[in-house]
Amino acid sequence: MIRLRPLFGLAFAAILWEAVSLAAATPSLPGPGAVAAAFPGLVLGGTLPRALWLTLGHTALGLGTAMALGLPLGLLMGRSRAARAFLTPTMELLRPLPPSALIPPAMLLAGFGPGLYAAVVGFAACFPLLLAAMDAGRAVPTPLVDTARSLGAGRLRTITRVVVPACLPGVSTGLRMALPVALIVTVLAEMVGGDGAGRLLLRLQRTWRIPEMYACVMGLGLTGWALAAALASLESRMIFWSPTHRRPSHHP
Amino acid sequence: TQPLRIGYIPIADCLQLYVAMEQGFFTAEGLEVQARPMQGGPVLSLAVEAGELDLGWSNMVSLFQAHARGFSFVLVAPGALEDDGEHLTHSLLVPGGSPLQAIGDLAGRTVAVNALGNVNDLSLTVLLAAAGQDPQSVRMVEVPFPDMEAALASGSVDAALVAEPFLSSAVSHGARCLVAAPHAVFGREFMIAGWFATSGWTAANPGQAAAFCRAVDKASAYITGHSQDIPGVLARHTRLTPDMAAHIALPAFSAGLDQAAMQRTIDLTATHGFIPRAFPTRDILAPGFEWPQR
Amino acid sequence: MHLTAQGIGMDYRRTGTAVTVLDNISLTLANGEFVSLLGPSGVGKTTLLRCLAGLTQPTRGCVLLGDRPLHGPAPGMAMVFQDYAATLFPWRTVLGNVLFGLEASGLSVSEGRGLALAALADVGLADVAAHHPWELSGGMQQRVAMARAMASGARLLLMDEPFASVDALTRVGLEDLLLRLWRERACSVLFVTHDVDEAIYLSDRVLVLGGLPARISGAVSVDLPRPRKQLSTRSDPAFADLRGELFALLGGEAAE
Amino acid sequence: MHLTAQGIGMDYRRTGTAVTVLDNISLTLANGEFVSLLGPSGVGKTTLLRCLAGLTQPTRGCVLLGDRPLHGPAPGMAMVFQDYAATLFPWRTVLGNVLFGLEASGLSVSEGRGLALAALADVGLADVAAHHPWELSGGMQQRVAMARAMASGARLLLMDEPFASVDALTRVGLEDLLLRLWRERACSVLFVTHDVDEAIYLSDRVLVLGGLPARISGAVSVDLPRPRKQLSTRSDPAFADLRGELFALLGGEAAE
Amino acid sequence: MMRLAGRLLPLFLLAAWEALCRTGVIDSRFVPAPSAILACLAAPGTAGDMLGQMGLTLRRTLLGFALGGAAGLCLGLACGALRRLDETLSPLIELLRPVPSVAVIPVAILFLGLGDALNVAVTAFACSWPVFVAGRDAVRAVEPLRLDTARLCGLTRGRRFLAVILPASLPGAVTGLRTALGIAVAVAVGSEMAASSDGLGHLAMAASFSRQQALAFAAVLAMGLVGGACAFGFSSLLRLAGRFWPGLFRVQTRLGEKP
Ligand SMILES: Nc1ncnc2c1ncn2[C@@H]1O[C@H](COP(=O)(O)OP(=O)(O)OP(=O)(O)O)[C@@H](O)[C@H]1O
Ligand SMILES: Nc1ncnc2c1ncn2[C@@H]1O[C@H](COP(=O)(O)OP(=O)(O)OP(=O)(O)O)[C@@H](O)[C@H]1O
Ligand SMILES: [Mg+2]
Ligand SMILES: [Mg+2]
Repeated sequence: MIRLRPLFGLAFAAILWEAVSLAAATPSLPGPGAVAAAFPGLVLGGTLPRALWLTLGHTALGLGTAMALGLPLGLLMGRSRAARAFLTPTMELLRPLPPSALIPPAMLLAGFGPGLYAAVVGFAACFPLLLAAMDAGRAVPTPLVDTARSLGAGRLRTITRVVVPACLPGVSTGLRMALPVALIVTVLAEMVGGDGAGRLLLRLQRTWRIPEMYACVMGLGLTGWALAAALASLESRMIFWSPTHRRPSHHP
Repeated sequence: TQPLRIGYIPIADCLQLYVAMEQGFFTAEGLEVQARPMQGGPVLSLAVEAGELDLGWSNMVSLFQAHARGFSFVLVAPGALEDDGEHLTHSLLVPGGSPLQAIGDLAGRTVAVNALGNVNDLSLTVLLAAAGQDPQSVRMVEVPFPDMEAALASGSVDAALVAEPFLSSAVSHGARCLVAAPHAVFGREFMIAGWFATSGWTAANPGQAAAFCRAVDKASAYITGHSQDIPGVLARHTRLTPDMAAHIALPAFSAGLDQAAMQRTIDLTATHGFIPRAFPTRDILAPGFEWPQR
Repeated sequence: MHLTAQGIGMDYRRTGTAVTVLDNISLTLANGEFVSLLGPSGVGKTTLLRCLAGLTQPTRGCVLLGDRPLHGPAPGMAMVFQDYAATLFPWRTVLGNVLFGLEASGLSVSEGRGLALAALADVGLADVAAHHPWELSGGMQQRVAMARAMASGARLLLMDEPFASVDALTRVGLEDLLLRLWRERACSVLFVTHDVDEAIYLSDRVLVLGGLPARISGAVSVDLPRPRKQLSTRSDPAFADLRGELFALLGGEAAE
Repeated sequence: MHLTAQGIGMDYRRTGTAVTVLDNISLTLANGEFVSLLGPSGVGKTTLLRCLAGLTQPTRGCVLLGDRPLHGPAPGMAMVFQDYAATLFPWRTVLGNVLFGLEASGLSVSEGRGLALAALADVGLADVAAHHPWELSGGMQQRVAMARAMASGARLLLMDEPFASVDALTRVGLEDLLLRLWRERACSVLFVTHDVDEAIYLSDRVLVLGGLPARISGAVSVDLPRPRKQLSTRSDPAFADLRGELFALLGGEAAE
Repeated sequence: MMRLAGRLLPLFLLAAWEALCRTGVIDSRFVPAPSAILACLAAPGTAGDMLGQMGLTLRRTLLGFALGGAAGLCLGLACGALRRLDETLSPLIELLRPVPSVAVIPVAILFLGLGDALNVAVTAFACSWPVFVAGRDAVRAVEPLRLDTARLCGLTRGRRFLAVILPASLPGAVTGLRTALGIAVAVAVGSEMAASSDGLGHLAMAASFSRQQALAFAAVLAMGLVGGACAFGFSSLLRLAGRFWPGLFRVQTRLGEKP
């Protein structure tokens, strides 16, 4: 009964879409039927799966770069007032730069290889992660750090054994925000980089294969959904202990 | 009455429009014109399809593809012509020190074109096939014309199909022509682009369509006769500086249409899988038009 | 090992100007003694305890552990905080939490486990060693914190309102547990609380902190017999007298 | 207006199976009476109180307010929770919070303000009416919550461990404040607590809740004279006897 | 001390960029030096033109943000408050969320034409999602005791929504709006690059097509300025609102939580 309701929503949207496309009567807005019919051609030949696979790789690369850069920096800024004061102005100046404007210089400096994705996606996804890590770093409960210190833990131990795990929930929130950003910017970069779903999307649009283009868009939507779900499951495994993930207690 | 809304891309290839406006050829035909600069072909074509624009400018291969995919676009007036002589505006370049010597060496390399699936993409595909290479073995990436020289210089791409005005600049900075006239695969003289509308619009406005065509033809004739005025026109309508405008190579413009050459291009488009199957040239010409043979 | 504070003073910088929170506080915690520190909220009890634990450097004066001045947390001392939920590491099991205090000490893994399990057994939590702290009730969590402090081999326990957040019935049990551990392990305890009854019930001596900046405004010796019993000790007339005396020292506003 | 519970039972669904938390509980709160409900953590005190307040519908049995069965929160009843921080609205001033209880009553604005200010004056907070709750200490916040309950004209106050989270010294003051308000306004109070001493000090009658599912396992009348005084009442020998009796009823584990 | 150093860091980075260009490590034909960018702005009329384009982009950004933010917020609050609506819509929304805005442009052209409406709609589409999610989660996280309190005070369902849920979810919604504002600038510029005849996005494209790299970079910097101005304006507005209604953006707390 409850399971039916989501389907109901999707069905309603599909009917609305079909009605609008019938009313518009133009090849530039195919209905859901035409788009669904375009799916097998894209999927069976392996075109769409291959493109999405590449896109996944690029997203992972960009997200990895963003994490490698943003998390330590964010943690540092969260834990050290001096680092925060030092780096905040530069960060605030860089943050509003639109990632798409970064593509041409990145293309020049990094070429069309993985470097392009690392640079552009990494830049775009870096800020949500950095900010989340910074907030998480600032919010590490003082008693936790004090306890570690009073139990004889040195600086390094306190950071690796206490601060880092305590930041994980906040960081994972940041990761959840960064994921759709990374995916969208990856697609943008792929339109230039000539790989993956971005290029497929562009090519389909350029060659006027509009139903296939929308099928590709829907494939991207499904990918984003699957990624979010995968992240959620990973999260519930990694930070099972955070208040939002705790299983009901087995003890009084 | 509403003015005629014409979409164009502010580059040298749309020269006919600038001249026709400046010389009053549209007014003389009783047309009131509202020209709208657009960023790129796809958006322009979508706007024509949506009825936002009455007429638009497009490269021919894209037009063929749109037609083949169910868009009812028809050609209303001829546009820029390229030949491998004086009016050579596109070349395939490699960096000065590149080891590449012939088109066949491109297998496995990265090549920049300005847009996927358009006339430049097709010409490279045809060239590669002719050289016995699988076109799929070359990685075509979409790089805007202005960034191509930098992409070549930085080694981001191994070759680039560059157009004017960037062509002259790149060559003067040391780039070398791998294929001087890639468009020659379509014939010695080749119509790169043209002016189009939806068949619905031409059927409803046959008089305006014909008048537009006449004005464009007059402009073509004017361009051929007044080459000294052209740099000034370009500087006023594009973002080219007068100096640059004076030095670039320009395509040719003329009235009429070589229907046999166009059919050959359509067939090539189909042969290389850019459209599912070929169609007769007549299908893409606005009905009721007398197209003089070139 | 006795702990001595000599003329401790502490200033905090608040919106630019320095506020003196503690002024010239001297106290001694003798070996095996149980001393309570009583004072209203915000008077500076936590600040003082943090200075004594070496977590904060006092602005003036010094803290001696034995004869050595204290700079930073020292082995042999452990602190238990009020906010037990915030001091247990939620990503570690109960055993892992207790082991944390031993990991820095360079013991072998099996030795460490042995000590930790013994400490857990001492507080009656041997069978939840594999659980996570948040699966336990508040009272059990506070017992984990106590076991951790004990397992680290501390001879000197600083406790900052450890039982303020557990319910009154559980608190009764924890108080008795603490007294038992203190007796068995022969350690010294400095116990911060708001609760007059609790301070009397537990301590050998109650110090009252008051004023701004805070000073030690009174000290009361508790001569009630040990071992103490919840019902009989609290209904001892001497208990009522001590309660009256401490209420008066606290300013009397709450008293009659 | 008296409140009656008749054979209340409550089941919670936990991982599929129903767990009976309350079973066949009957009680009456007479007009003007002060009754405490004492029980260990997790026994079901909050559940019972929510049923009595009309916030939760019991699975079995019924609640009567006067002679009418209760379906949903009723005017004339108010509830005060332990977690004062979560029940005050941080975006409203103290006055706005107190006015919140009057919003549904259809009073004019000036009448409402008058009532609210009177209630605030009653709890001694007239001069922080324009502040925000988060600018106040915990004890003051709980007093705001009490003023809100009082201002709404409630004749029947349900309080769920209202003083468990304030420090012990503040609690003493709040207890006396509550007794004063109760006497002046002649309302009835049902007071949930863990604290045996607090229950005795405040109440006319103490009900003990125990077992799983919870039932009323005992009721003790408190015949200590009123008005009560913190020091003298608590050192009354009758107080110690009551304490012993209640500890025994609670299961004795905590007692000697 | 660090604060000052922090303010100087961007200048230092600019100087490094300039030096790299001067020494030829970076080919200044493709990536112009900061000084060249400044010089290009100093050309007569350019700075004024740039300001005009910034204004256009800013207007589209703000309009798109306002529309998308309002739509996302309403839908998010509704989905947070009404479980059934949420269950009905959530799969659809999860599918739409990762759709890149380039895929929206064709549909937008079809229904909205080529005017500002196109840029505004694409911007609104992209920035409605973070607000939606933040609004929905904020409503879900409203402290149940607060709702109980309102019920005890006799408030009806509708009044509870207005008097408790709405203000309580404000801080969460504001966080979503802040994220959306950043996205709005990027998407507005992107849509101008694809389909517009003015604005900073168009300027950047047009400038690079006419081989005016310095102007193109100046346009990109102007985008950064517009984004920074938006973020700054938003924070100032919040601060101002916070001064008029202290506690409005106070994150709700439970006992023992630090605000
Ligand atoms: N880091 C700090 N910076 C500035 N002022 C502080 C700081 N820590 C504490 N204070 C101030 O010092 C005073 C004493 O604080 P402290 O926490 O020691 O009191 P306390 O007696 O432990 O109170 P409580 O019983 O509520 O725990 C308070 O007025 C507090 O506001
Ligand atoms: N919504 C619920 N769903 C399932 N079980 C619940 C729910 N609320 C309470 N319980 C369970 O019902 C029992 C009684 O809970 P309740 O909160 O009434 O106890 P309590 O006596 O108020 O405890 P405390 O003194 O800790 O406040 C507990 O075992 C609790 O786990
Ligand atoms: Mg303290
Ligand atoms: Mg309860």
